[in-house]
Amino acid sequence: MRKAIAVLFLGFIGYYLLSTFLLVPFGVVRVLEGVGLKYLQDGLQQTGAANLVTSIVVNYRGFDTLGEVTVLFLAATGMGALLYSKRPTERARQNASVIVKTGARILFPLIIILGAYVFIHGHLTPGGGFQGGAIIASGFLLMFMSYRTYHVNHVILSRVESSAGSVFVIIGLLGLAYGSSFLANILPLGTANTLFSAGVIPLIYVAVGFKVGAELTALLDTMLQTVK
Amino acid sequence: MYLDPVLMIALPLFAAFLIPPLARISKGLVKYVPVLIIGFNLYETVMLLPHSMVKPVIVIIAAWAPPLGINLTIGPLGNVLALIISLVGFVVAVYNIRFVEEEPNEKYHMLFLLLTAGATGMVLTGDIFNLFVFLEITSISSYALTAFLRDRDGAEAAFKYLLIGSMASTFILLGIALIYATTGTLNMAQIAVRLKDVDPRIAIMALILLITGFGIEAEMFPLNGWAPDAYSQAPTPIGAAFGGIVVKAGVYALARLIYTIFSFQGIFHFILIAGIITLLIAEMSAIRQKQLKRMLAFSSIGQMGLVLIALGLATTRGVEGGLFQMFNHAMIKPLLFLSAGYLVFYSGSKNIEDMDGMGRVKPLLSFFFAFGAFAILGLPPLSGFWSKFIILSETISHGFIAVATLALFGSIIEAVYYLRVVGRLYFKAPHDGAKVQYVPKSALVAMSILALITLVTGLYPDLVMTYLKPAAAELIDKSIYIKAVLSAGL
Amino acid sequence: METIPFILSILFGAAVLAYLVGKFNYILKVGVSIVGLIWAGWLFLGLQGTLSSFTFKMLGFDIIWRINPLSWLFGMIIFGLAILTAIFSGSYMKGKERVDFYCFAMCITVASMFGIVVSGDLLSFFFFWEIMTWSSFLMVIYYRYEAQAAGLRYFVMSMIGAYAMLTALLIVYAQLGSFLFDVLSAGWSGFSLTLQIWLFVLFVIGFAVKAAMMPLHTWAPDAYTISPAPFTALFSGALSKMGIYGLALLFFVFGAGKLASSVITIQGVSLPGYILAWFGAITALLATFKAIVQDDAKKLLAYSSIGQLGYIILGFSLSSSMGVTAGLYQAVNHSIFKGMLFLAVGAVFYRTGTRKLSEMGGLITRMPYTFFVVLLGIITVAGMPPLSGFTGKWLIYEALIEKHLIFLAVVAFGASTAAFLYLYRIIFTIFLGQRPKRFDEVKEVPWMMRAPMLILALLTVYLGFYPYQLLDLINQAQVYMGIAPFDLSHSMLFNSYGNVSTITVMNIVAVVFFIVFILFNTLYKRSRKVGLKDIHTSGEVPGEEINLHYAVDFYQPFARGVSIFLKRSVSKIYASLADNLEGLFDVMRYVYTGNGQTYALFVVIALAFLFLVKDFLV
Amino acid sequence: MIYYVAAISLILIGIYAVLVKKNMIKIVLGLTLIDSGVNILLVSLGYVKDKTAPIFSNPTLTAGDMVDPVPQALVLTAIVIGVAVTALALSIVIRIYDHHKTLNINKIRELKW
Repeated sequence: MRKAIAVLFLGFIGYYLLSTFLLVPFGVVRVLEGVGLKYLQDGLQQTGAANLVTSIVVNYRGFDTLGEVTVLFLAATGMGALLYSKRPTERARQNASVIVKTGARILFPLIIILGAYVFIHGHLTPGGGFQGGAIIASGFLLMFMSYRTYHVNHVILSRVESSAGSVFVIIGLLGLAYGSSFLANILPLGTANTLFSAGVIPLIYVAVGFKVGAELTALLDTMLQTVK
Repeated sequence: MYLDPVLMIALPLFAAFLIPPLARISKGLVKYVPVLIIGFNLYETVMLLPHSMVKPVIVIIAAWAPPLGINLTIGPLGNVLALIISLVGFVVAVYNIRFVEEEPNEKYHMLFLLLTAGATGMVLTGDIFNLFVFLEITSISSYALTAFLRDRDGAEAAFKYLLIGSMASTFILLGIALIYATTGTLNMAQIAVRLKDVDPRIAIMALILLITGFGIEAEMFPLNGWAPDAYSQAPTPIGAAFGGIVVKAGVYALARLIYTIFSFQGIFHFILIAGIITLLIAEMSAIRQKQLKRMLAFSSIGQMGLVLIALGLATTRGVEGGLFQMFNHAMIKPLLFLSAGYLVFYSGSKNIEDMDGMGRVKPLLSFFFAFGAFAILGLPPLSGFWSKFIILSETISHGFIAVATLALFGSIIEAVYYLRVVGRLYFKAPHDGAKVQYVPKSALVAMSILALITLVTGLYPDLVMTYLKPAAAELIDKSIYIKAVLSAGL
Repeated sequence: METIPFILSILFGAAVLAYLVGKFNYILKVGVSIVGLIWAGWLFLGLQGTLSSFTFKMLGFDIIWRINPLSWLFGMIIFGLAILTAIFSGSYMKGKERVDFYCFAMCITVASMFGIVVSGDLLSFFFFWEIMTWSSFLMVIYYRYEAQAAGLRYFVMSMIGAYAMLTALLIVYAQLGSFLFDVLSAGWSGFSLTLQIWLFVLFVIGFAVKAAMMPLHTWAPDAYTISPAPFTALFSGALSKMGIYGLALLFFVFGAGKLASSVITIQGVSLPGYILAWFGAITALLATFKAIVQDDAKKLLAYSSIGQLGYIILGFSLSSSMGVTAGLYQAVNHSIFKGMLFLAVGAVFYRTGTRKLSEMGGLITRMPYTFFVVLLGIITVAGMPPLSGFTGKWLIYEALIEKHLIFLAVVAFGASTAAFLYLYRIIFTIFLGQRPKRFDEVKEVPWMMRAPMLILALLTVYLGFYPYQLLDLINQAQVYMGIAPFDLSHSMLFNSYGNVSTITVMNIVAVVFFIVFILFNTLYKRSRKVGLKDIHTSGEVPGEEINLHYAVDFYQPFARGVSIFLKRSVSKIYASLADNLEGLFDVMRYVYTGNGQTYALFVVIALAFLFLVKDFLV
Repeated sequence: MIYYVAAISLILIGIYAVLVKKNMIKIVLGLTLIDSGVNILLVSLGYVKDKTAPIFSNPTLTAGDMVDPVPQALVLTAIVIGVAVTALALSIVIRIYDHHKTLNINKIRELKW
C-alpha cells in the first residue's frame, strides 16, 4: 500500500521534475551575463589562483566555505554530544591480516603526504582543503581498520580542529582589519601558477585541510568507540 | 555606533571554534560565552536599526561587490528579524546558564551558539546559496540539540526531524539549481531582476521546490510532522529556540522568496489557505494533548499558521501584522516554554495532569506561564492582542471573512486548552511528589525580560511597529531591496 | 493632564499598587483600592455635562475617549457600585486568602468597564471589553477548587461573544476605514441590507453574552454563584450592564435603529427589535421559572438577574421613547437592587457560611439590618410601589401597551408575577420561620458591610419618592441618542394613558403600612413560638438528623408544573456540542501518526500536489 | 540529458528508500542517494560541451574554453553538508538502536498523535 502510494507520487514528481529540467538545455552556455562567466574572465587576475573552483570556494564565496567548515564542525560536535558516554565502550574490532597491516603501515605516511599535497596545492591543481582533509581521514580509517588498538589522541584532534577553525576566522578578521572587508585578501597575489600565489587562499585551504582531516578522523573515532 | 555587521556571524563561529580549548581550561566559563556573544549580536542589531531603517546596509564580504561575492543585506526586515533572533537567543542563553547540567554541556552551548549564528546568517545574507548553507547550520545544530538529552525519546524525534529536514534541503538545492541554471547568478536581488525574463514554467517549479523546502522549516501543514516531536523532546530552552529562532528564520526565507525574489500572485492564495489549514489542524491537535510541551508545540504551529495567513494577504498592513505576530510569538512562546520547562522539572512529569497545583508550589513560574498563556490568546493589554487584531482586520478587509472566522474559531479552541492548563496550575491540589527547590535566578531573569517586553509592547505597540513598517514596506516594494543591493555593486 | 486618561491611570495604578503592597499589609491593599476607586469616582463625577474628550493615534488607528450623557450615566452606575462593593469587601475579605489578587482583579475590572463607557471608537471599546472579560474571569475563578468549570465556561462564552463582536467591528472597519463611532453612525445607513442584518446579529451576540440573554446565558448562574459575594454584586450590577450599554450603542449610536425604516415593522417596532424583544421577554419568563426552583441563594438571585436583564432588553428593543426610558431606568435600578441583594446574601453567607436556603431561617432577629435591606430589595424587584422598582416596571408595561404588543406585555407581566414566588422564598427561608440551633449565636455583620447595603437600600427609597432626577439624567442621555425625551415634570410622569405621581403613591403606601404595622404588632403579642421539630408525626418525635426544614422542596408542585420548560437545558446542549467537537478534534490529531516515514510521505504528497496545481500559483 | 534522467532517477530512488524501507540504515542510505542525485544534477547543469575544467594550468587556455565553475563550487559545499548530515543521522541511529534495540522504523513510535 505504502509502496504503491510512494511509487505513484514519486512518478508524479519525477515526471514534473524531468519535464522542467528538460526545458533547461544541456551542455550549452545558457546565461551570457552570469557570474560564472565573469569568474572565468576575471578570476585569474582578481585572485591569482589558477584553479578557479578554488578561487570561488575560498575567495569569492569564502563565506560559504566558512559556513561549510562550520557544518562539518557541527557534525563532529553533534556526534560527540550524541554519542557521549562517561566510559566509552570499545567495539570488538578484529585484527586485520598481516598483509593489510603491513600495507597500511607503509601506505599511511604516503596517504598523509598525498593529502597534504592536495590541500597545499588547492589553488593550482584540482583539489583543496576538503579533498585533502578527506584523504588524510581515509588514511586514519585505514589504520583503524587494520589495527585493533589503534587510537588517536582526542585532545590533539580537538586542538587541531579549534585552531584551524580559528585561523580561518582570524584570517577573515585580519581582512576586515587591514583590508576592506571580512575575508578580504590582504596578501600580495604573486604570479599565478606558483605555490606562493593567490594571497590568502592557500593559507585558508591549509587551515581547512587540517580542520577537515581532524574532524573526519574524529567522526570515525567517535563512531568506533561507542558502537557495541 | 556599530561594528562591522559581519561580526554578528564571524564572532559566534569563532567563539564556537574556541569553546573546546576553553572548556579544557575551565568548564564553568563556557556557559557564559553564548551570553556574551549573543549579547554582542543584540547590541549590534539594536545599533544597526537607525541605519537600516533609512537604507539597507550592504556588507561586502571578501572585497567582492555583489553579485560577484556574497554580501550581507541588512534591510529593515533582516535587521528586525536578526534583532528578534538575538533577543530570544540572549534570553535563552541566560536561561541556559543554570539549566543544562547534563554532560557534555560545553557541546550543548556550542551547538546553541551555532544555532543562533545560523539563523542570524539566514536572515542577513543576500545570497541564496549562502542562505542554504546557513539553513543547514541551523538545522544540523537543531538535529543534534533535539537528541541532546539521553533520558528521552529525543533521538527518535531528531531522526524524524532529520529525515524531513534533509528532504527539505534536497528540494531547496534543486530549486537553487534551477534558478542558477536560468539566471546565472545566486545573488537574490539579481535573481529577482533576471527572473522576469525566465520561462515561467521553470520559475514556478523553482518556487514550488523552494517553498516546500522552506515550508518545512516554517511549519506549514502538512510539512510539519517533525515539529511536535522535536519541540517536545528537545531540552526546554531548545524548544523555546525552535519557536523563537528557527521557525522565524524559515518564515523569513519564505517571505523573501514569495515577495522579493519571485513575483507570482497565485502563490499568495496558496500561502493563505495553507496558513488557515495549518492553524486549524494544529489547534485541533493541541486540545487533546496530554503532554504540556507537546501542546505548546502544536500551539506554536498554530501561531505560525496565523503568520502565514498574514503573509498570504500580500498587503502592507497584513505583512506588518504578520511581522508583529512573529515578534510577539518569538517573545511569548519562549516564555511559555521556559516556564513550562521548570514546571515539568519540578512536577517530575511531562503530563499536563501532573501539573496540578503548581501555582501553589511555584507561584512565580506559574504566573509566568499564565501570563504567557494570556498573551498568546491575544488578551489586551498584552502584545498578542495587537498582532491578532491587525491580521484579522486585514483578512476581513480583503473579504476573507470565512478565513477570519475560522481563525477566531481556532483562537477559541486555543483559549480552552490554555485555560485548562492554567486552571490545573492554580485550582487543583498539588501532588506530594513535587520537588520544592528554588528556581535559579538566571531563569527568572530570562522569563522576566520576555514578560516585560510582552507587556510594554502591548501597552505601546507603536514602539515595535515603527520598525516593522519599513520592514513590511521592504517586502511589499521589492525595488527598495533590489536597488540597494545592486547599487552597491557599482 | 486630561481627566479621562488620568482616571484610567489611577485605576490601573491602584490595581498594580494593591497587588504589590498586598504582600505586606491587609489594610494597605484594601485601602489603596478603595481610595483609588473613590478618587477616580470623584473625578468622574465632575465630568457630568462636560464633553471632555481625549484623542490619540495607536498603530495608525484613531482612538477617542470621551464623555457623553449616556456614558456618564453608565459610568456612575459602575463607580457607585464599585465603591460600595469595595468598602463591603474591605470587611468581607478580611482573613481570606489572596486578597491582593482580589483587589487587583477588582480594580482592573472597574478600570476596563470605565474604559468601555468612555470609548468613542470600536477599537478601544473592544480592547477594554476583552480586559473586562479576563479580569472578571479572574474573579470568577477566585475560589480555586470549585470554580474551574464555571470559569472556563464563562470565558469561552465570553470569547465567542467577543469574537462575534470583533468580526462585526472589523467588517465595519473594512467598509468605512475607521473605528470611530461617529463615522459608523454616519455610515451605517450606507450599508446594504444583508450587511446591516449580519452586523446587527453579530453585535447582538457579542452584547447578549455579557447581558446573559437566553440562550447565551448559561455561563451566568454558575459564574455568579461561584465568584466572591461582593464581586457578584458588581458582576450582576455593573458588568452585565455593559451588555446593555452595548445594545444602547448599537441601536441608537451606531444606527442599527435605522434598520427599522428599511425592514418590516411590526406595530411600529422594527423586525430585529421585535425579535430581540421576544428574546428579552422569554429570557425574563424562563429565568424567573428557573429562579423559583433554586435552593442556592446566589443562584436564585443569578437567575433573577438574568430575568431582570431580559426586561431591560425588552425595553430597549422597542426603540420608543418610553421603552428606552424604561430600559435605562430599569438598568440603573437593577444595579441598585441586585447590588444590595447580592451584598445582603453575601453578608448572610459571611455569618452563616452557607448559601443553601434550606439550611437557614429565622435570622430576622439576629441580622435585622440585613433583613431590612433584603425586604426593601425584594419590594423593589417585584416592582411594587412605593419603591423605585415600581416606576421601572410601570414604564415597561406602559411602553408595551403603547405599542399594542399585548402578548409581550402578558409574558412580561406573567414573569413579573412569578417573580414574587422566588422573592418570597428568599426572604422567608432566610429570615423568617424557625431558626436552626446552630445559628443562634449569629451576629449582625460589621458596619463596614452594613453601610454599603444600607446606602443602596436608602437609594431605592429615595428613587421611589423622586425618580425625576434620575429620569432627568436619562432624558439627557436620550437626547444624545437621538430619541425624544420622556415627558415628565417635577413629580409627575406623563403619558397618554394617564399620569402617575410618585409622591401620592408613597403617601398612600405609608398610611397603609402604618395601619398594618399597628395591627400586626397587636396580634403578634398573642402568637406562640413553635420550634422546628415541634410537630407530631404519628406520635413519633423526629430525630435530629431528619431535615424537616420548610425550605426543602419549597415549591415542589410548581417545579413539577414548569418542569416542561426546565427539562431541556441549553447548557446541556452546549456541553454535548463541545464534547462532540472535541471528539472530532481528537480524530484530527491522528494525522500525526508518529511515523517519520509517513511525515516524509506527506512532504512528497504536498510537493506532488503543488506540482499538479502549479498553473494556479502563477 | 541522460545526466538529468540519471540524477533525477537517483533522487527518486533515494526518496523511495526513505519512504518505504523499514531499516533505518537503509533510510540514511536513501538520504545519501538523494544527495548524490542532486550533486550530479548540479554538476551537469554547469557542463558545457567540449570544454575543460576551470583551471588555468597552461597558458594557452582562455576563459572561453572552460565550463562554468560555480556549480562545482556549490557541489563541493553540498557534498560536505551531505557528509555532515549523514554522520549525524548515523549517530542518531546508533542512539536509537541503543535505546530500542531495533532498526525497524515502524517499531519506533513512542511519539505520536
